[in-house]
Amino acid sequence: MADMAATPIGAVPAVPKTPRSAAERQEARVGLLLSLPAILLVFVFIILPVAAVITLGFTNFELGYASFEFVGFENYVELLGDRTFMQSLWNTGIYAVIVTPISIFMALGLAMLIEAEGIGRSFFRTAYFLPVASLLVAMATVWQYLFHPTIGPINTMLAMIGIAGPNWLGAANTVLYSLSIIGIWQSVGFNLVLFLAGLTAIPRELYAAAEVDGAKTAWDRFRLVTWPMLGPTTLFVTTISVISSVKVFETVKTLTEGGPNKASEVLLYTIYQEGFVYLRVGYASAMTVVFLAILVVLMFLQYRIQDKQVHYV
Amino acid sequence: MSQNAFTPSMSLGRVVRLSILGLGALVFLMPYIFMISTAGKAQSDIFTSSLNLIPTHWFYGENFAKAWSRVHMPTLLFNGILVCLMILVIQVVIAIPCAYAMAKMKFRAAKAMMVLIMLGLLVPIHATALPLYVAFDRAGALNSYFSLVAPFSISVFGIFLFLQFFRAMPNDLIHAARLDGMSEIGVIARVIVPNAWPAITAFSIFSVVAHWNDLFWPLVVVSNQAYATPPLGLLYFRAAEAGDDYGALMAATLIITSPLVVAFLLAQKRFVEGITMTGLKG
Amino acid sequence: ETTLTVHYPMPGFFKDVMDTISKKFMEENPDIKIQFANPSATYEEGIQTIMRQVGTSEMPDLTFIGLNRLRMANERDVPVDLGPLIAKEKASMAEQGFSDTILKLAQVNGKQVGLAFATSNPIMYYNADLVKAAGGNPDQPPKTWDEVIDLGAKIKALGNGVDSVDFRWQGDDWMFSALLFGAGGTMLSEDESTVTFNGPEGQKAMKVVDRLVKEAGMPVFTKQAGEQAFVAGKVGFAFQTTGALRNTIKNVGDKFDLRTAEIPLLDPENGKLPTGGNAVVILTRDEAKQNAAWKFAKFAAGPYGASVVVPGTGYVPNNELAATSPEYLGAFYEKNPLFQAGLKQMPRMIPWYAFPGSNGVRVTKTIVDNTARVVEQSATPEEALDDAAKDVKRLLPRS
Amino acid sequence: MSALTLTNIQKSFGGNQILKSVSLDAQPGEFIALVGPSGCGKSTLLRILAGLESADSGEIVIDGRNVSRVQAADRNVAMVFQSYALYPHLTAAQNIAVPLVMRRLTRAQRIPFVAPLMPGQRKAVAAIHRDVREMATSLKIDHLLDRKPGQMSGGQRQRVALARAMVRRPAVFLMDEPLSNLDANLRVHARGEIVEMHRRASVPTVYVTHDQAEALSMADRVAVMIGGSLLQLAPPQVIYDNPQHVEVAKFVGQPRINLIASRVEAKGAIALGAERCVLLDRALPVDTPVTLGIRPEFVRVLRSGASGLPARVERVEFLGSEIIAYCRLDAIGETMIAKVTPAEGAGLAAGTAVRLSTAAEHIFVFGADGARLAAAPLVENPVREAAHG
Amino acid sequence: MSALTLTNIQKSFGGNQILKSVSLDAQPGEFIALVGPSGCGKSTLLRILAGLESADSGEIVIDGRNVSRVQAADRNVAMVFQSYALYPHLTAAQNIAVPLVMRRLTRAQRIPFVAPLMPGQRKAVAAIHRDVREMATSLKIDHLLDRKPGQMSGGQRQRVALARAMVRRPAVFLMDEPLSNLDANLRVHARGEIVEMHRRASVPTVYVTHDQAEALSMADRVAVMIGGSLLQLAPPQVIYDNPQHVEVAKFVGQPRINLIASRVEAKGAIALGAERCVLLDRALPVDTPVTLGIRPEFVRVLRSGASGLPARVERVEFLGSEIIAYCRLDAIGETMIAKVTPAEGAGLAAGTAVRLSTAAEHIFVFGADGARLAAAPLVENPVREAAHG
Ligand SMILES: Nc1ncnc2c1ncn2[C@@H]1O[C@H](COP(=O)(O)OP(=O)(O)OP(=O)(O)O)[C@@H](O)[C@H]1O
Ligand SMILES: Nc1ncnc2c1ncn2[C@@H]1O[C@H](COP(=O)(O)OP(=O)(O)OP(=O)(O)O)[C@@H](O)[C@H]1O
Ligand SMILES: O=P(O)(O)OC[C@H](O)CO
Ligand SMILES: [Mg+2]
Ligand SMILES: [Mg+2]
Repeated sequence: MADMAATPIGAVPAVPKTPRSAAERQEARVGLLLSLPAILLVFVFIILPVAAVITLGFTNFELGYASFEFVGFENYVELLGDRTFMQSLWNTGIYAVIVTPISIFMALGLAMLIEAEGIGRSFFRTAYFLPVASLLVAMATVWQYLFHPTIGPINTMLAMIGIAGPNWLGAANTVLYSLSIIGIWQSVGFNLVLFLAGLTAIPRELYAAAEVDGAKTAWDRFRLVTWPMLGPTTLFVTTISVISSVKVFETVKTLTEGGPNKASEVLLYTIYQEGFVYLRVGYASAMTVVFLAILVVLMFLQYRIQDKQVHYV
Repeated sequence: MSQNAFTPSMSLGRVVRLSILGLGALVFLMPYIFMISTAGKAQSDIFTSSLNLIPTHWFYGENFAKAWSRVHMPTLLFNGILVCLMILVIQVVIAIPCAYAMAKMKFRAAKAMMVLIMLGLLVPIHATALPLYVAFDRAGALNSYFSLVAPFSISVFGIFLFLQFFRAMPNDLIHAARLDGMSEIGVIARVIVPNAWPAITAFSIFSVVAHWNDLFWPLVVVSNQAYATPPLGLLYFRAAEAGDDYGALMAATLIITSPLVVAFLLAQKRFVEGITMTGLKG
Repeated sequence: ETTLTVHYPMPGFFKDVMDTISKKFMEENPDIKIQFANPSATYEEGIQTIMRQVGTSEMPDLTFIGLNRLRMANERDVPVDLGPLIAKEKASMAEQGFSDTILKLAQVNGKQVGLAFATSNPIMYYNADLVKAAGGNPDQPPKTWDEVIDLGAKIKALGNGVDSVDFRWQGDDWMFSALLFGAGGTMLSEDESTVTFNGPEGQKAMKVVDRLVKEAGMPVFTKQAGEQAFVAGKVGFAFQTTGALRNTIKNVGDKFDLRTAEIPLLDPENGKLPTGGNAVVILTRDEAKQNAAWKFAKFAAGPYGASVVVPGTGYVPNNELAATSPEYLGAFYEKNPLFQAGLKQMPRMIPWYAFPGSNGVRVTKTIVDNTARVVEQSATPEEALDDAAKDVKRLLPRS
Repeated sequence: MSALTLTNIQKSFGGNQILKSVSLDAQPGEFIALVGPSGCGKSTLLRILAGLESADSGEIVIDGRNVSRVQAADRNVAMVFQSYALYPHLTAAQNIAVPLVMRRLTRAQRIPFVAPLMPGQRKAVAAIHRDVREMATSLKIDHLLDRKPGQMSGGQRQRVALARAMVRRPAVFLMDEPLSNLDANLRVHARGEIVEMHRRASVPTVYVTHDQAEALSMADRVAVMIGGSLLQLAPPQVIYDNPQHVEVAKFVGQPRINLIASRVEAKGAIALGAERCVLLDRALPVDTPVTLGIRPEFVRVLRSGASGLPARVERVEFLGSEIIAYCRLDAIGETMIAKVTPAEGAGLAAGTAVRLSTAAEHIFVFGADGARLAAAPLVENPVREAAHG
Repeated sequence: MSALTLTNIQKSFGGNQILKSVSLDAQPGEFIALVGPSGCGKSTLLRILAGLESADSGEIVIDGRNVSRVQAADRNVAMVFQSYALYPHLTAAQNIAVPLVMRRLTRAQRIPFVAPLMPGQRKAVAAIHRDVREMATSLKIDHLLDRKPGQMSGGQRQRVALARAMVRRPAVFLMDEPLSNLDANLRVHARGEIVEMHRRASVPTVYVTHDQAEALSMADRVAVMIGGSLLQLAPPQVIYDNPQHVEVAKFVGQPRINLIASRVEAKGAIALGAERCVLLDRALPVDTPVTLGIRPEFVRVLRSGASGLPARVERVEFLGSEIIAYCRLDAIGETMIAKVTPAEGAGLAAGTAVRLSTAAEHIFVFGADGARLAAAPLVENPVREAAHG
């Protein structure tokens, strides 16, 4: 059995083929076993409760009453004519449209400045991250004061340069923008850290190549290298940002309670209000279902659009 | 951005850059500056028409003493640490094997898992709080560490993060471990975890920050003060009708926030590394 | 030994009060132990916590419910009827200061659902320094809304970021009630079948809000913003609950000369005022516990409780004995003139109106939202009231 | 008895057949090099052998035991990976100890903190320490034992990986391009070390590489795999001097063998350029296309004279001890590569007109299917003389 | 006039002097290979040349213009990076177009969407398209123009990188180990392509590599850099046949040159083993330590006879067209490497006793500082005969 052990090309002996080898089945079994706890927990703490919410959406259940009835799509029909709900849908949209892009681009800009700067990196990183770690219950008070129309530092400073500051949280036409500012303040740090990580992963050689290729200004290099190379990071950041801005709740609850005159009603707050204050759990559940459906569609669209443009291999 | 070879050490660009960063940091820290300043003021000093950050009367002692005595701070901090730690440990212990299996093993459920994870990312706890509350009540589990921890035992975000990280780990390393005689659990415990510290740190920061500050869920499931978490404790300084006890509130906030800041400062280097290696990078 | 779990809202106000009362109570009743559940930040959060907990093992034995939410709680059959318990000791109840008027504050459709614990009425706070600067006499505070508006306009004219008035219309319909009841109006008709708050009294009431904005330049404050501006010395008059008095005093310190006075009434003769505050409600269905709970309820709502609540907060006594007896608060009022405004208004207090049906809370929200339109000047008082009436009509139970 | 036998191993990935019935055997202590171009399935075969991948069909027998259904951890094979796959968080000593720890200690004996209390643990651990140190000494890495992989150079890492694989005396030793991450000088050096180590351990070894120089210089037998099939398995000299397939000839040898298309003429004679030079043992129909293969070192470059194929130098590569001349044949326009000594090549430059010749016994003939055709120099024919020039 | 002149370039990184006053010049159209071991500063020098790094001192003149203070983007140098540094999000065509777009279009003409409205934009873009296609055709990558780098093989990427660098006809062409990511076969092939391309473009080129075979085969002149100093700059043959420094001799040549320690004897004679063989041109004090260098291809392996240094074969490597024998000298215990043809090496095996000899004219002598010492074969001496065997 020496040198001609090699079988001729193409000669395929008829060996019975095992359907899916034992080893593969073993691997599949172990894989499933390892993810089983996670699957179970997802089921118990996410799938089941969501199913319960969907079911409740078809009932007239109210907190405090022992029994409830199934009412079919009545809640959904009511939703269609609910001005508050429509208003809060609109407000949430506006809020997300403001907060998402600004917090992303601001974070990107800051990340690039920090990355370019040798000193104080960890200071800046911490300073901008701090809002992420803030306790909103307490911070609400602070923002309330900062935004105070007459004695607040912001308007006081504006007054010093001769500008009459707006009634930030008090007026219907500014309240959403003021909440957006807080939203941006809260999320920039989170995005910033993600971008910083993304930036460090860009190969230095690409910048060298860009310089040699004649990209003279920082802007040229940004367009040629930074922005496209950050694609996947941006996709991730956008996903997280959209989700979290659509989920805005705590600032509204603690600062404006949806007011004045519904000018800052947002989806999650409306749901909360219906479910926990008006105690109409059935109706709130129907709203929740709509809310989740919107999120799912948004995410699906976003991935469809962005994913292709972002991964280059 | 590559450092241009011809810029002297303190160029105009650098001055501009530093000023933007510094100014930005100041703006971002403004609420905190106000908070620190308020924590040192007497109640009547806080809302005045003049902007002074330095307290006229040095009230730090009083406010911190109040923050400390009005609520049982040690209990709050202990509960906060215990709950966050339990959540973190369970999340990591559950998420790592799952992410490992999804990243490195072939099995059919993996695709479906991915969809579940994306869905899981979208569902806020606010949406499912009520069914969960009812379930916990039926199980007689309200007012317990269990009820505070259980809903967060699964972190889809964590699975997502670890998944990206593990995908980047070389297959050969795992093959070598198998050849060396390790079981899959052995591979996870002896190879994956020791090399996933940056990712674990990154995830820990996100997880701890979120749960340390969470007010919503503890409010739902905890009525017994023995299980109160730090944000619940803060409620004692708030009066909806006519102004909070601001000085004490800020002092309490400082006490409660500082462990997080310290933790972040300690972990931030690994934190950034962690995300760098999770494939979220460019 | 019995252990009672007690839940209460707004710990910022009530923590110290509750601690003092429970300590004293346990001293007097060594066989009963009081333990507190986690308090809730607001009345709303308090009631939703209770609603959630009804029927669960977590339900506390006693709670404190905002007076305007008693009706809603009762509809869900949450509170224990205290009628039989009162009937048993009818005589001694009056002796302890629980007059019929006071018992009425916590009755729903004739059922005694609780005992009023802390009661309030709306008063006028003012900044004597600003009044003086604007040419007014701080010792002769305005008695009518016209005077308020007049002086307010002058204060506003002082400039330097000074505002005239902070009328606390946000949150609920309480302050609107103050104007409406003050004009002799009612929310609904006697039989609760028609909306009446848009009648002539209501129009007059809303007109005041409109004029405060138009003529006195009242800005659109959020609740906290108004509070902060007033204590900073930047607002001339603040109209809100007397319950906020203690905190306001603390927040003002010696920045300016804080004074209080009775709130102007559109109908000085027959005008009434809504009663704010909360009542202690027994939740436990356990007989043995109910007895202990009843003891505690009486103690908290009784003269001793009042003597702790009043100085600690600013609420008016919910107990006639406490108000008059030197043993309790007699001397206190003499030494603290700021607290007297609320006391003087006590005879005008009527229950804070609670709407029937399951949409009660939403009704109040509707009224607030429409008031907001007037304050923002995006609707005339008539429009706002009519819209509110229309909406409220829909929200009332169809009979 | 063979130490290792693979029989008819097949493997497909999603419809693509990557391994087409591969059979192979190794004698005890034999060193087999598995070579082939990138993507031909070498790693796949090795991974199937190790149990890291499962074959669709076929059988694997190690030391007389059929291990086809046995999982990787139980096969007692050791493997050195291209990337070394050292555990980055462990020191060299700990890395080397892993396979021993996993095999010799019970589960209880491995629990941190508690383990030392287990009976027999101390002794077992001491034995492991001893074996690790011994292994390290023999590979001259005992001074590195406390370093982590991040603190070692490529060559040092490679030695630690070897040590980890060797320390447990496996039944079969597999290496997947262990030298490809090293730089040229280090590679030559490491080659010697591996051969040396193999000689001492004398464990049957399958060594995957795509560097033919490595395969030729190290192996007892070389297996050439192309496109999922094993084309030839033979000692290095046989592979080089007697390739059985045109792909084998093409793959082995640097610079690459010259291949010239030709056709069978009358009586099985075949011409190179205009001159007939070899005669097939078994006559094929006239005009059957064939390919002639001539290794560059057998191409002689003549500056003058009339014999040989006329050509023009296109490019000359100086490599120090030798010179490679790329010459275009005037007649057929194909490039012939010649490898000559500096002395022979002195003065050659692009554009020089030359004549190329070779000895007919150095010409290989391959059929249209690539298989080698037996042939003999056309001795009786004057053409041969001419070719000698 | 030189096309490129570097004068006394110095560079330190945090106290470490990486470049110690390097000077170098290139004639128009010249191809200079810069070789040296890893970490010797090759890339640093290249980056300084490109303007990506600034020198601490020294001057750079390109085409008569002093560019020492000019930004990279304005130097008109092109560079091919080791990792190719292609923009992963752009297609091959777009990658190649970048340098043209950056140079030929104004800022306004580059704004997305608006650009087509700018005057002259269409024409400029069309010209760029044309140039890109032309370049691609000449490098045979026109079929890849629509692919992104992720969809290309290493060799294809490398050609795109070349095209990007070449397309704008730079004043100087810099390449930093462009072939090191390719596998052996592809590397040899790509070598030819680069040389070919260079010949056509005839732009002065500095080519960094640590592979001496590449340097010798491709360059007009080779610059050997060791530890931040340029030790020799000369044509390949000179570098190989006449190294001026022991490090140069060591770095160039595969297998590595044999170095044997020796001492100066009376009258400047030097012995190899027991036999004196060369005579220094300039006599040094007796006992001065020197090093003798003998290239493996000049070591002759004798199976019998009494002359030559007795040695024992330790290991034999078969490389197809040649055989490398590692032999340990009996007398001094050092290893000598011999490179012989298969015919000469037939029958050599580990353990064989042999005698090694060399012609004295192939012996280099280096002083203690590494510098080459001029020496001549000891002709009058019988030793030489003996050495000749
Ligand atoms: N898990 C897999 N799924 C699909 N195709 C695969 C998989 N693993 C390998 N292949 C394919 O099988 C073929 C053989 O791969 P293999 O890694 O065995 O090649 P190789 O000979 O080791 O090549 P190299 O020299 O580049 O390492 C390749 O075409 C590869 O793309
Ligand atoms: N930015 C830097 N900071 C500090 N040291 C550096 C820097 N760049 C290079 N060096 C050091 O300078 C020395 C020369 O580096 P260089 O990259 O020029 O080497 P090289 O010859 O190109 O090596 P290789 O063949 O490995 O690419 C190295 O020791 C390196 O560590
Ligand atoms: O604080 P109270 O109980 O007086 O409540 C009064 C109203 O809620 C004020 O809007
Ligand atoms: Mg491979
Ligand atoms: Mg380099």
